[in-house]
Amino acid sequence: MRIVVQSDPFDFGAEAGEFAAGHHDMGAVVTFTGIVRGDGGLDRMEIEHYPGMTEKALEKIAGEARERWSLGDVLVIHRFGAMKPGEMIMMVATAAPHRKDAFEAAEYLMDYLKSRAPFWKQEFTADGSAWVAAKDEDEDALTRW
Amino acid sequence: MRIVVQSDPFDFGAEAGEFAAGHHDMGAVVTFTGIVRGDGGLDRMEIEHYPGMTEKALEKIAGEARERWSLGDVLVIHRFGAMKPGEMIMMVATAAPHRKDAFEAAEYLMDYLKSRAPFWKQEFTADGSAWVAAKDEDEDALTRW
Amino acid sequence: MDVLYFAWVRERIGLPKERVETSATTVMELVEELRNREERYQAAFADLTALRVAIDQDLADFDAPLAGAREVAFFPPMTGG
Amino acid sequence: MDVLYFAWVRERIGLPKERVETSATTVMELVEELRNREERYQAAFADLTALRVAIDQDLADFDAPLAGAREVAFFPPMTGG
Repeated sequence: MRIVVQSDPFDFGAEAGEFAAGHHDMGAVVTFTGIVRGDGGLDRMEIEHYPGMTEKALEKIAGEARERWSLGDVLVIHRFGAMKPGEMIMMVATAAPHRKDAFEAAEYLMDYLKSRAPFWKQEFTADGSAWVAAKDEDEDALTRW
Repeated sequence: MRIVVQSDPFDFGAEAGEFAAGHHDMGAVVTFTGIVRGDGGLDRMEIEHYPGMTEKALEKIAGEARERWSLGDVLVIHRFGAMKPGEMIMMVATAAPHRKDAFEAAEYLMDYLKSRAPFWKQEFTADGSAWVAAKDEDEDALTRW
Repeated sequence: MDVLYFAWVRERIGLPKERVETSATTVMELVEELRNREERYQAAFADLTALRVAIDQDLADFDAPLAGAREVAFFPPMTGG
Repeated sequence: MDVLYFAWVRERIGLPKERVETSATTVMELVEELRNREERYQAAFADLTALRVAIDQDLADFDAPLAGAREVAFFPPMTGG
């Protein structure tokens, strides 16, 4: 299990490739990556976080996923700071003997990470900046687990 | 949309990275990759397929996913021939504005690809070879869509 | 028409493809013709619930008509992914 | 104890962190104390349903006890991922 919180960009392809290559006894690897979308005239996004609590929260979420599903490994990388449209914000990867576990665990990680890890997004356009509001549907997504 | 059927190995990390980088207006990229598991004393796996029908079936499945979900792009790579434990058998990748679409479409692609694309796996151990039997649960998985 | 066999169907029949001249109007009639040929066909077509069929590279049912078909393939349930 | 503010809570209050000497026994009592200080605190704590709280870096409720807490943080609902 590896949890990384950093402001620097990460190489999604290299991370995904290395993660998958390391798991020869796992039949299924699922990755998710979130990318800054350029719609709505977005100039950049800035992500604030809570150093210390962030790592703790991500480790808790990943640990819960490992208790719940048969997983060989979990990787979470999440950036903070400023990023431009097209840049990767974060990724998760799960390795499991079977695809159902790998998929479900990745979705669980994403659902909890969205609403329970202390990150706050702020969007900057030519008109100014605005904090991204949490969506009811993201909170509702937790009820399925 | 790109559908690739080949016997050569593919570079999962490079493919995943290139796919994600090409989709700056999509907020979510999901990948799945299937890996030959080495348990049960497996020496190698050989995959037979139906040239012509394979590509046609994969294009149909990917096309149906694109009709059903809001997707920016779909990638399917599936190998045939001999491969050793640890080698990647196949991958799918989906890009969508929202994570729910990317996840569901990737799971749909996998479920249909398992039972509707003309591939047949044969496992070789020191004791001989055996065709992998289709699982009821894989057929059942289709009923959720 | 061309008749193709894959996986253990191919192994039981002993060849991957053959040219068949037939007046069968459905897949089922074609199966009956092949079963009557030799024992290896009987072995391959013993349990149709364990078989799938494609006509011109599209999955089909055993009662599907063969009119105009150029290529019929028999194989076990697929195990891709 | 250290009190931390994030995102628009930090902006409204005008600082990311401060040392608070308090005899509050619950988060809610601490909120009331802060609200009574200055208008910027009232603005930040106007609608508690729009706020989340963490005690020593674990999410908590507003009625949670503060006994032994070294660090309390207030922030809006998270928007990671």
